[in-house]
Amino acid sequence: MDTLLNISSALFLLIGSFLCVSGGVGILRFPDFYTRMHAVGVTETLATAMILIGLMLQNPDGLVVVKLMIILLMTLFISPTASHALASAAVHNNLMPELDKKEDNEKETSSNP
Amino acid sequence: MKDLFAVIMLSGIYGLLSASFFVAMDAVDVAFTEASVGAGISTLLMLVAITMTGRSENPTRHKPVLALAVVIVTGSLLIYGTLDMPYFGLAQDPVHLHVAPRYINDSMQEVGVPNIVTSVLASYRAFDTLGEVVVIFTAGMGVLALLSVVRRPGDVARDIAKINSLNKSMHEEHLILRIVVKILIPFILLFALYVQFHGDYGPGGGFQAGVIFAAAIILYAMLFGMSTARRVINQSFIQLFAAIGVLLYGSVGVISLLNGKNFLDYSVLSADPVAGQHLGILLIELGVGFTVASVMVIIFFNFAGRKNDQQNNRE
Amino acid sequence: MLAHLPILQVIVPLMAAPLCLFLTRSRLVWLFALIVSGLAFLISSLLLQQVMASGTIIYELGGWDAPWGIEYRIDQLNAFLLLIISAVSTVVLLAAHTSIKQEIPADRHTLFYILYLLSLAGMLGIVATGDAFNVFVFLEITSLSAYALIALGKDRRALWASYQYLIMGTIGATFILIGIGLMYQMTGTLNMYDLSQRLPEVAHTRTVFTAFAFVIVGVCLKLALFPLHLWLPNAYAYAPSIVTAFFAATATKVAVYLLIRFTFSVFGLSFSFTALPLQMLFMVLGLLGIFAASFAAIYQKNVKHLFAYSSIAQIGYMIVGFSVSTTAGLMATLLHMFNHALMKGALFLALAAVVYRIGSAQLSQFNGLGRQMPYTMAAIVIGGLSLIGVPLTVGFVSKWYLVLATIENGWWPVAVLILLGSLLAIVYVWRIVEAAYFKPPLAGRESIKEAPLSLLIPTWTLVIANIYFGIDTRLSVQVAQSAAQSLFGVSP
Amino acid sequence: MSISLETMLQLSIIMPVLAVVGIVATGRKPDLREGVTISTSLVLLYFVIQLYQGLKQGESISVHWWEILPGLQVSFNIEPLGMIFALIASFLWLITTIYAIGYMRSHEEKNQTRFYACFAIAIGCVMGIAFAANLFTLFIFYEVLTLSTYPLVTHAGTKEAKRGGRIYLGILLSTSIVFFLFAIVSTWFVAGTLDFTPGGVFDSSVNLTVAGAILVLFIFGIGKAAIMPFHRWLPAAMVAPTPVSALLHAVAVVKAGVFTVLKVCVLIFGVDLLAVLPTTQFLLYLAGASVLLASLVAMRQDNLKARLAYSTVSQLGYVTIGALLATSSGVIGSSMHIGMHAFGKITLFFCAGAILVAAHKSKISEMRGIGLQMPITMAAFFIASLSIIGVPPTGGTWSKWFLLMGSMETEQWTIMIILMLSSLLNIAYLLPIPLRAFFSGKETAFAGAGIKEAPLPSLIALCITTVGCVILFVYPQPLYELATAIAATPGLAHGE
Amino acid sequence: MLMGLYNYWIVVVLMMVGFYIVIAHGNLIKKIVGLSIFQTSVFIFYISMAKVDGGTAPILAEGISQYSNPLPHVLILTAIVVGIATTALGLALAVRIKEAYGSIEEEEIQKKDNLDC
Repeated sequence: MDTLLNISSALFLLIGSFLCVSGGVGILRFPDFYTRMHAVGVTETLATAMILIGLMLQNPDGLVVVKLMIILLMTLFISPTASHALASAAVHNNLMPELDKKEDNEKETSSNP
Repeated sequence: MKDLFAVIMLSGIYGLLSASFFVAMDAVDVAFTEASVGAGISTLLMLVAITMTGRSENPTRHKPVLALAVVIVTGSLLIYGTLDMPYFGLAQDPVHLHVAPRYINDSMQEVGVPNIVTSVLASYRAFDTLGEVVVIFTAGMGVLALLSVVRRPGDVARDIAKINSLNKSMHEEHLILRIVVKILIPFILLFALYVQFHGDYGPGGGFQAGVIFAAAIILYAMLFGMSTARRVINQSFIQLFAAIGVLLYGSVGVISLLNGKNFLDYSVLSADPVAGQHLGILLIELGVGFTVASVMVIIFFNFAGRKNDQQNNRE
Repeated sequence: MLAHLPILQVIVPLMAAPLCLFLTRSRLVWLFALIVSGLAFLISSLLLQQVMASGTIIYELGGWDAPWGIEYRIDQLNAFLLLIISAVSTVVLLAAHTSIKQEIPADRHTLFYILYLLSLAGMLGIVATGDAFNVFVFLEITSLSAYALIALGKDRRALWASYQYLIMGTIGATFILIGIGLMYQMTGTLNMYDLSQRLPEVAHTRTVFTAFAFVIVGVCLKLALFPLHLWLPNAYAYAPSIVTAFFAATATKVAVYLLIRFTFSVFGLSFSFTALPLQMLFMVLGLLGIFAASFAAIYQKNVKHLFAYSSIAQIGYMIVGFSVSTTAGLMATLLHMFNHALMKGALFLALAAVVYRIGSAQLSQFNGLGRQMPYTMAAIVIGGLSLIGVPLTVGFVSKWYLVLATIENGWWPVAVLILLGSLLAIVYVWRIVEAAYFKPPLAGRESIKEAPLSLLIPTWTLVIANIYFGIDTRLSVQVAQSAAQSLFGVSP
Repeated sequence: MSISLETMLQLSIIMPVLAVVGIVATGRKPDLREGVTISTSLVLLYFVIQLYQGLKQGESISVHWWEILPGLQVSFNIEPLGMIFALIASFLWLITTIYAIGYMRSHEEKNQTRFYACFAIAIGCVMGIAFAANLFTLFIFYEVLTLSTYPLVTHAGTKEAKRGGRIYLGILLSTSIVFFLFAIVSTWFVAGTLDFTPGGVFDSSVNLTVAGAILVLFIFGIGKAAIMPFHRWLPAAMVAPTPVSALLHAVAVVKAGVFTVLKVCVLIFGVDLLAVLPTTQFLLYLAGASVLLASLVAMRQDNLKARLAYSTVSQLGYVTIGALLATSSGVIGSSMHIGMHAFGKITLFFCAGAILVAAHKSKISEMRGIGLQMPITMAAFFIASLSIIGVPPTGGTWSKWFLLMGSMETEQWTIMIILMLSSLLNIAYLLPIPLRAFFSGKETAFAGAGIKEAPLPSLIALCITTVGCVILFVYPQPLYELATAIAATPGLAHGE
Repeated sequence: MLMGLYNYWIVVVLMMVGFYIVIAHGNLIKKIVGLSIFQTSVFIFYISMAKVDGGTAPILAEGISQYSNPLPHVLILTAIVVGIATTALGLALAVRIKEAYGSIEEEEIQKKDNLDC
């Protein structure tokens, strides 16, 4: 029984760490602010959830699991709000996302040849 | 790094990294405090400060060679000093042989608290912690002396007027944040109380609890505006609360003084000495929690209050 | 209660500070602070008697014995310092109420008294404690309250001076923290007495040498020894006069005490004077301090700057006395600490009276004050004379022992330099006297009348103390002698 | 009255200082204030004479006040040298007060209360110096004397007064702190005690170079003795009103300096050690040089008071030479010279003051033919200058006589020549003034119109001191006995 | 040899970085950041002193024999609080200086000061 638990927790931990790494790479590679924030969003929610579940499976009994559960609940609450706050602050400081600019200048070039 | 905002963010990350470093070095209590105080409050205060003092830093024209020289000299003296140091992590360093063994072996019998750091912090070297609480209290009073804005009688009225006008505009802008925060704050306060009373068994204690408690209030003040926060948390009461914390700590010592024992000797607090230690530690942790929470709140309210004052003067 | 005197000495002002918040009117807070300071003075005099009668008093805090818990170890040296600090603070507090009315906005008065009591408690804590880390904690309490107090000054430059003091002070305190850490690493204990037992075995290691260097540099920064004194003149000049009076008379003395405590009690005499060429280093720095600071004092336009620079010069005297490293030399330093506290206390309180009446301490404003404020100017003249070291004043006593110590040690050129140094004191004291007594009063200044009694009484108590202890030196000489001998391990 | 001599000794020091309280209290009413000063000086004189009688019967009177530093007490005792100085000072205090009343009233000087108060303090210090039993007490009163005379010197409060005061205090305080204090501390360190002991305090084993260095420090340290490099404060103090310069020159300050030099040489070093010290010769030549140079400078001074000041510098050189000759007759000569010079110089100053008050003239060139209008003053001036020069009918002869004897005994021919030469110079710069005043030609007749004699109290004081000069010649016994008593101390066994 | 003291050299490097920032940079806020780095590195020095190989956090639990040394942890708890107190006061001063002088650059403040006196 515990070998199954070990395998699954190892699996979860692996996935969680892979997501973290991809998030990190994402931050470096993505061009502008919003895409980077997306990468952070991924690690913030999914990766931590995976790691936490993996940890829970390590020793399923006892108080530790309850604590981890609360932590999981909290992160699920906090990280999306955090990224939302980040995005709204960016918009507030009128940092326009990269994407629109490309379409606009195509429109401009086409509208005034 | 010309942009101070980036500098402060990086210093916050540096604080968090050092907290994680402390965890790796088995210093869990310190990591907890470093994370909450070093990474949390100091970054917050710096951010509030730069909103008032400007974000950019004009470049330094001259290359400070003298400073470099002084730094290199001090550095080399330090490196010279490290050559004879006992190696890192060896069990028979003098540090672990002289005073520490008694704490590790006897603290369970003498103080009866599993978390040795709390037992040393609150009982063996309780006077240090008293000094520290007074340091925090001094910082609070210092910031009050520097930044406190004279509360003219008209302020309260102006606050109420502000709340109604501000509420509408703030509402749509921070809708999501306000809702989430409304849900979160009780949990944060609960967690603060948990940390406060859990100090004996795991990492935690008065400082961390106080900071978390203050963080909750600061979060509320940031999102619901200073005027509502000021009406919820009355300023002069908070100052008294800080004083009560220090006095609570001191009076625990004075009680043991009155009962004939030396200052801060808890064994006198109840019939059985170990139970006395428990009670004593609980009380002084509470005192510490009060003072730290109220001083952090005082500091933030004064910083933010100063910003409002500047805006009102500008209008 | 008598057994608990050492801890009461620190706890009374410490607990009184938060209590001030509960009192409303500033006059009530002032009275409360005055009573507390008076109580501290009473306790320190009782302590001194106890120590002189029964030798060192040891008081374990929390009931835990020495290296595990924190202990207070009061010997002649501590008791002497405690007496100086609490006496000066009581007298300065007497004058505080009227003086801060002019210089600090009304809503800050309660905060002023709280910070004042905290810095008093901090200083008493530093001097009384026998634990190295505890020194750092109380050092921080004093410094933090000092930064805030200095920043209360009216002039905007007080803020900048306080900021510089904060940066230099924190660097100094952190150096001391590094030093204590290194010492702890090599010996495993924080208690000073325990350190002095365990350091000799590891004394040859480079780490202990670095620890010694860092602690000395940290303390010298706090001491405002010559090269590291840049923060002192501005901090003392732009702070409120009462704050300057209090810190000029006590803060530097506490730092000198720390220097003596670390070199003699913790590192031990033999190590301190062989590891670093401390004797030569301090003698040169002391003399440089005397001459450079005195020259600077001569050319100052602001009288507070003038006396701040003269404080640096007087600290130079103490360090030269310290560098002689004989019982007589140390006794001269201890005596000069006591005497300098009286001198500077009197001078700066008199300045507070002048600032109360004129609003500024510029030398040009002093014209014709001799007739308009006779008592205040008389106090400044007597304080100046005792600064120079004229007989029947307290300055003469310390100058006598300083010269005697240097001659006994065979350093007669140093003795000559010390005496030349006090010549410079004549020049800058006489600039004030000539401005006050010979120049006619400025145009709009005819209506100045004498300072109020509440400022004059404290000033003149210190002036009379200046003269009294210049005549009846039994107390100061006896205590200084026994302290010096106990530090040198000579049975008194 | 049954007051024991000890209390009398203490009272003689405390009384002038108490008088200050009386003077300040009666500040408003000048007559009452002058009454207090005169009565105190009379009582003081009475005490000093009683003490003198006590000394003559050979009683040793000494008093200990309290111990300032362990091993250093403030204590007093009576010995012949101190007695001479005290006698002169107390007597002349009375005379100067009488003179000052006349001078101050007619010259309408402002804040006279401060003048009399500081004067009384100065006299108190002089008594303290005279009766000091050890160098430490002497140093205390020496410093207080400097400080109490500073307000007198800067009495006028004008710019020149400030500059004069600055030089006065600068030199006196700096020499006393740098040299004198250093010398005292080294004596205390080398000899172990500071008490004045006949025959010297240094035991025979002291190495000579150190003792010599200490001697040099002492001589330079005692700025009040106005030895050449440190004499500039004396002419600078001329800015003060005449009674003050009279006080400075004849009664207190200068006499204290010279008295200290003598006391140090006789009672700290002891005459036989002095003779053998390497630096004594050099100091002798220095004193000789200051005598000659000061007289030369005095000749060129047109302002009467400046001339008298430089003459004082040279006269003080005499006493220092006497002290350093290290023979009994040398010591006798110098101690007598203290008395003679006091009376002679004070009379000259009184005359200068009288001329200033009556004729408002201070330049010597303007004083031609003034003798016709002010016969008494100029006659007094003449007699006093005779005493300074050392011509028979006046007391000055005795001291010059013994000084010459002393220099001959020790075969100091150069010193003897210097003494003779300077007497000649004295004549050159002193006698022309009275002669020109009486026997000048006709062209000055109109200049003196409308000048009448000086005010009465000044005149009385003037005559008393002139008579004093003459008496000292006719009846020098008390002074001589005291002087020989000093010389008779064991140190001088080989003397006569 | 190298590995044994590696920790302390890192601490020294951090210390010197913080020290350099405090001395070299003119901006007041940057000085305070430098100060906090300087102090944090001292904390790391104390904690790395306390670590014992194979020891766990100083919380008594059955079955564990080797604990790290709790004393430096207590000291550092105090030092952190002292650090934050100094930072708070420094920032308050910086804000007041900005209000009074209008700038938080050392040169400008110095210039304005020289103008005044």
